[in-house]
Amino acid sequence: MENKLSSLYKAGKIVGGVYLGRGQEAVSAALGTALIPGRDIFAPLIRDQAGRTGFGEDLLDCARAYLGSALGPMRGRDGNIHRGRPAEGMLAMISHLGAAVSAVAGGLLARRLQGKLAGVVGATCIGDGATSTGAFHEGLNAAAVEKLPLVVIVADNQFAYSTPVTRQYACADLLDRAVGYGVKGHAVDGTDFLACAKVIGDAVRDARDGGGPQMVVARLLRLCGHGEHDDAFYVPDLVKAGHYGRDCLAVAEQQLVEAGIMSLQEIEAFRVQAAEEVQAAVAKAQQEPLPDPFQEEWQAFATKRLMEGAN
Amino acid sequence: MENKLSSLYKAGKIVGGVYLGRGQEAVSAALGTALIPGRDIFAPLIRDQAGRTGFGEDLLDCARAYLGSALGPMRGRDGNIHRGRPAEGMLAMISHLGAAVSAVAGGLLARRLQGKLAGVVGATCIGDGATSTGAFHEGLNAAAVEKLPLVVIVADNQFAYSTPVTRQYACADLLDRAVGYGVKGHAVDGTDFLACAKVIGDAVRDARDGGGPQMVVARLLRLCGHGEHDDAFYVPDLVKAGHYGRDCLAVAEQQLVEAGIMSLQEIEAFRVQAAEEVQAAVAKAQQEPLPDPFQEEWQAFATKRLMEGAN
Amino acid sequence: MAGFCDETIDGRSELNMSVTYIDAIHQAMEDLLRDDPRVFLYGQDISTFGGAFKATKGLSEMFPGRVLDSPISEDAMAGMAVGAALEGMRPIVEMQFADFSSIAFNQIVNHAATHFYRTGVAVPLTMRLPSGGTAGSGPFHSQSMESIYAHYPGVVVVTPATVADAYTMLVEAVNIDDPVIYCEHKFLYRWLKAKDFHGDGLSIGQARITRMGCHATVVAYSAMVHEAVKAAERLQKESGWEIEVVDLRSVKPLDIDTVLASVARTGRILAVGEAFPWGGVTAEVISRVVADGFHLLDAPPMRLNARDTPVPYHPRLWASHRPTSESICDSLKKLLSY
Amino acid sequence: MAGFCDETIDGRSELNMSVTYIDAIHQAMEDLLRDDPRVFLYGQDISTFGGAFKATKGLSEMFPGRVLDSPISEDAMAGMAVGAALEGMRPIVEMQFADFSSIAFNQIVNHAATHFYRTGVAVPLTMRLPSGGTAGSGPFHSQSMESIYAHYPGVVVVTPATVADAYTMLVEAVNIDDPVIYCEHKFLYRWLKAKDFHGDGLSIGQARITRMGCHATVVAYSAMVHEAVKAAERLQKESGWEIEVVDLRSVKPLDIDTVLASVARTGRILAVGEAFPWGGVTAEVISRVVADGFHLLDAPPMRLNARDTPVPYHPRLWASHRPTSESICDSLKKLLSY
Ligand SMILES: Cc1ncc(C[n+]2csc(CCOP(=O)(O)OP(=O)(O)O)c2C)c(N)n1
Ligand SMILES: Cc1ncc(C[n+]2csc(CCOP(=O)(O)OP(=O)(O)O)c2C)c(N)n1
Ligand SMILES: [Mg+2]
Ligand SMILES: [Mg+2]
Repeated sequence: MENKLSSLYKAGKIVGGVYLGRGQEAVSAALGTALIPGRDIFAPLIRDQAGRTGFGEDLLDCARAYLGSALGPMRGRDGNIHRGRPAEGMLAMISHLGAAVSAVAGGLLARRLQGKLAGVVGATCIGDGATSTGAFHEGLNAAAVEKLPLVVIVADNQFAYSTPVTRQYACADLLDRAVGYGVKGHAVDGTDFLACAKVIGDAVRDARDGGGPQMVVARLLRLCGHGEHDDAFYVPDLVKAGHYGRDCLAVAEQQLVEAGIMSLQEIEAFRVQAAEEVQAAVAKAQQEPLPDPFQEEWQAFATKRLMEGAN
Repeated sequence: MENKLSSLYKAGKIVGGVYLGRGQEAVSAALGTALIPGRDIFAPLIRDQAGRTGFGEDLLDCARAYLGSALGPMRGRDGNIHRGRPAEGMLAMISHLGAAVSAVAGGLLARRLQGKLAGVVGATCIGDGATSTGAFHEGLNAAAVEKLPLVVIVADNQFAYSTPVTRQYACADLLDRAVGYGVKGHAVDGTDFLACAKVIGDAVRDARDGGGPQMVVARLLRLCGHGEHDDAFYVPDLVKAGHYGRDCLAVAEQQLVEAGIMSLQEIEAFRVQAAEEVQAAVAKAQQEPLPDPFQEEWQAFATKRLMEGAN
Repeated sequence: MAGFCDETIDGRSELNMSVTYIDAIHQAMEDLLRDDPRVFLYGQDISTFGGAFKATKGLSEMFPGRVLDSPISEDAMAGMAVGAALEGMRPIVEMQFADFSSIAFNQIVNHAATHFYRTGVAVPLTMRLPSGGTAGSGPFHSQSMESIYAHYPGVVVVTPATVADAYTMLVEAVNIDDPVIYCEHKFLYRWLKAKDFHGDGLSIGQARITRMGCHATVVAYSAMVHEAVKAAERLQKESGWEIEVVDLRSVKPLDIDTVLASVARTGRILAVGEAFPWGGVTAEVISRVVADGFHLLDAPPMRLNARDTPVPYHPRLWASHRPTSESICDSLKKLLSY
Repeated sequence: MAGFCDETIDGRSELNMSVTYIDAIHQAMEDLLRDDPRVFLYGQDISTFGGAFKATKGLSEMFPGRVLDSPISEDAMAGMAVGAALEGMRPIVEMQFADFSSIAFNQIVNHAATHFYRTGVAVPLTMRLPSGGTAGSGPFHSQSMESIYAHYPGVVVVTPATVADAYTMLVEAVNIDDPVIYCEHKFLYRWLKAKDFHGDGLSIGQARITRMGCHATVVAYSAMVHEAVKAAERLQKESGWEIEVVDLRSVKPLDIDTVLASVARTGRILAVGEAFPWGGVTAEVISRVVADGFHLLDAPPMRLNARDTPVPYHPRLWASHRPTSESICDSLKKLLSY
């Protein structure tokens, strides 16, 4: 639980993001902390800073990716939200939405073939918009056929970039899709931190226990633009003022205090600690060398002897 | 109704097919005859000889395509089941399954933009296997968002080539997908001709009356191999002996006689007539010239001035 | 075809250079929508939001019901366009980035591109692909896919390099009966400026001599035309070399005649492209030139492409990944010294 | 690299020519499954049915649970392979036809191909693409997509032309850490026969001199190697010309050194490919040859590709669409008479 909080707060404080997870921290943190680093597979999406931290990502990875450090896993070759440590179970997303669903499923299939699937979960997050991709459909369906322990968290934040859900899907609720894939569906209010922890925790446990793929639909609102360049003028004031317009971080704070899990002082201490850790990571990354085109290998093959001119 | 019968029987008698519609004639004929040639848009699939005929396709088109005549719409450039007359509302399928769904939707969108959508329906058929394609998902979803009068007939014939539905989808019934797209679902026993005529007729009428996309799932069994090269050894005898193993043509015959719609003599007369028409088409196509590479234009652009060297 | 390059990039803009490359794209769509009831726009976030690059800004208000936001479904977007084109419309589809057209690949190359040959019925659709690299865009928002589409029979692939071409070629694309892949370069969107949209009357399939010269020919297209011109100017200033720059304008069809005529004058050719180095436009240009103009050459023909890795994210890497005026200069010096 | 072509096509088969090209593919998978627990197969209809071309026949019984039927979901098939490869497996994906890999295009070129460069973590998957034309297969069951994939950084693209290569290159492909597109030619499946699977020790990235000669070089790959050899034999018989035939074996990486060495001997080059004519392997070969071996050439280099239309369905049209030994002969005569 402290883990959850910590990731939650760190997420709220992270700097420099181009694509922010504002409004989605509760969902993301709940997922990240329900997963087991070193065992599970996790493919975060653009708004999953909280989940990354919860899954144990070093803040330095984030700072390095955003600041373009030559160190760190991406070495300036790919940036920010695309970062990952695939060898350690955290996939490095490509931009093409939906592509991660089958990749996580494939990772789980591998575990099954290796006889190492017991107690393992693979998870990925996806937006309302990305449910319209063929990749999402093919990936989830294939995972369902294989009955793999895949958890797909659909963050239905009412918009895909500027496109409202009325232009994205025609079903009453994305949860209605679960039955069509033969996967278990879970609904949750994405602004309610404790509910997220419970529902997503349940879904992850169901998958871990052999219940096959799980689909969680979290209802919420993106509390920022699509990217930092976007002022989200297209989000109606009425929507912002509605239930899902509330800040899940504030909700979480209140919930934790009311439940007696943490005091306001403890929360503030966490916040300060998280801010310091972020500062430290940023400061370190800032002093690191930038990528140097003359040092760069410019080599897309892992197999050295295949480099042109190598034979 | 006579129209329906005629197409049904012609379909049962067509020669030379590589991909046959055996077991699916009732579904296909019911659709083809529920559509209005010259007004509706129809994208038949590989097992839709009956539907094509019902939609008014000249048997000569079929004979020419199969026999490779240089005349006819495809001129030897593309063959058999890929034939079509897109300018007249019958699309010419590409092999890539699912691709027709969005194309039909696009045709309907065009009609809407032209103010000519009233009373129009677009229909396509798809197999259980092809529901696993991203193209199916994206196309149906986009059509649902636009509330287009699209009718998708899913012929769930229990196999995709050799792959049983247990390896194709994990939902209890493909009909469960309808709700996830926000489209109306209809179930029908695909071996029951009168039921097909009614249910598919209803779906087409619903779409025509502004009810938005419709999805009909017809349960049946492919009564032949995937193609003529395939003896379908993988279909268990028990399945063949089951309810869906019955021949929908025989069922239809019995239904028509019992209902007093046609007598056995009338049916036999139809059969003979259909066989004669098929014979005539085949005979004509056989005497026609084959495509000649030296006469061939070898030109993929419709715009003549873009031909290389033309400027 | 006289010299034609009274446009300018960033920093060198003059007062009367008031319209940009993206203005031209916007204006072309506005004019098309106004003049031709068959035209409509389909793409992600293109209505109220005006598109990721604001190319369609305001058009949904001006033409209600004809600028439609699509779901995130590139395959369906292209498929819908195929179906609409068959029913008499002239759809313009905006891909949010060229890179995402990989999802529409099948519909483009197998459905749209084959249709006329197979059936005799044309598929007049236009796909707008915001293409090419900009600093910090990384591997999935920087791609140049013209070579992929041009490989397939039945698609026209255009790569406007000037404000006027951005305008005229989009209008022309929509009026052509074939599917057109319109590769618009994101780097040029706001940096390339001109006085107006007036072109020089060339049509798709005709290359342009952007800059005349006699010592070597650079064949380029899209943003690389400007890098080539810069390189040519520098070489002229520095060492008096006169470099001719040919702007292909469309890479399919490819106007090899204009290229050959230029090589006949200069005897030397460098083909420059921003795409990946294996295959593609530069290979096609060079292999056609040597097939038909071998005797014209005084030196081995050269190519300059991006490097054979994904487009890197960091601006410092990116700047060394694609050809620039500097690397074009270097290549030209080698070519001239042969 | 000595001459190596003791294989034969249809009609000319001898008694001891008992293994076919598809047998080699089958045997390679059997051996891989037996020897390497990381290997598994995923594809449509590949288990009980044994695959559309029976390449995997019997393997699901021999290796229970390791030969899996997939849904009709090429994007997911490739994506699953990416994920499985990242978790230490060596997946072999069978596309039912190369043409359907267009659906997996994004996963291949943007996910698998970029992964090592972006993250430093390799994606060792193999995609089997039943490629190329056969009579009556038409526009969607005949395509040669090697040029499309080779354009992208990070994928290896191999195009075996012999029974032994079909075997050894598949084994090698699976053992390479990079994603490999294995283009197997459907025309060769049952018509190409050999005594056994034994190769000559070449590895991926090395071309082969299939037939030695001194008057001209034909560079080919896959089925076209056999058309080239036939053409060479005919020219030798008819007019005494000695044609050297180079089999590229892999089109990426491309062994341009072997090609250049051949051109150094012959002074003339014809590049032959079955794919569409714009861009592609032949363009890449020619433009590299002229860049590095311009001075070696006694005649303009030539290319011969399929025609610039979709692959036609009717056998009579198809036979004129792709290069054949006859059209290669014609081209060679032109090349030799320069
Ligand atoms: C296949 C594909 N098409 C288009 C895009 C461009 N794009 C990036 S994010 C985005 C909106 C995503 O919306 P949603 O899935 O709802 O996630 P959210 O941003 O709301 O979290 C779009 C269209 C993309 N990344 N991939
Ligand atoms: C995208 C794609 N992948 C693979 C194929 C090859 N293929 C042709 S028909 C078929 C089986 C189709 O099964 P289903 O959709 O159930 O239709 P049915 O044949 O049973 O009528 C397959 C795999 C294809 N045509 N398109
Ligand atoms: Mg969203
Ligand atoms: Mg089926």
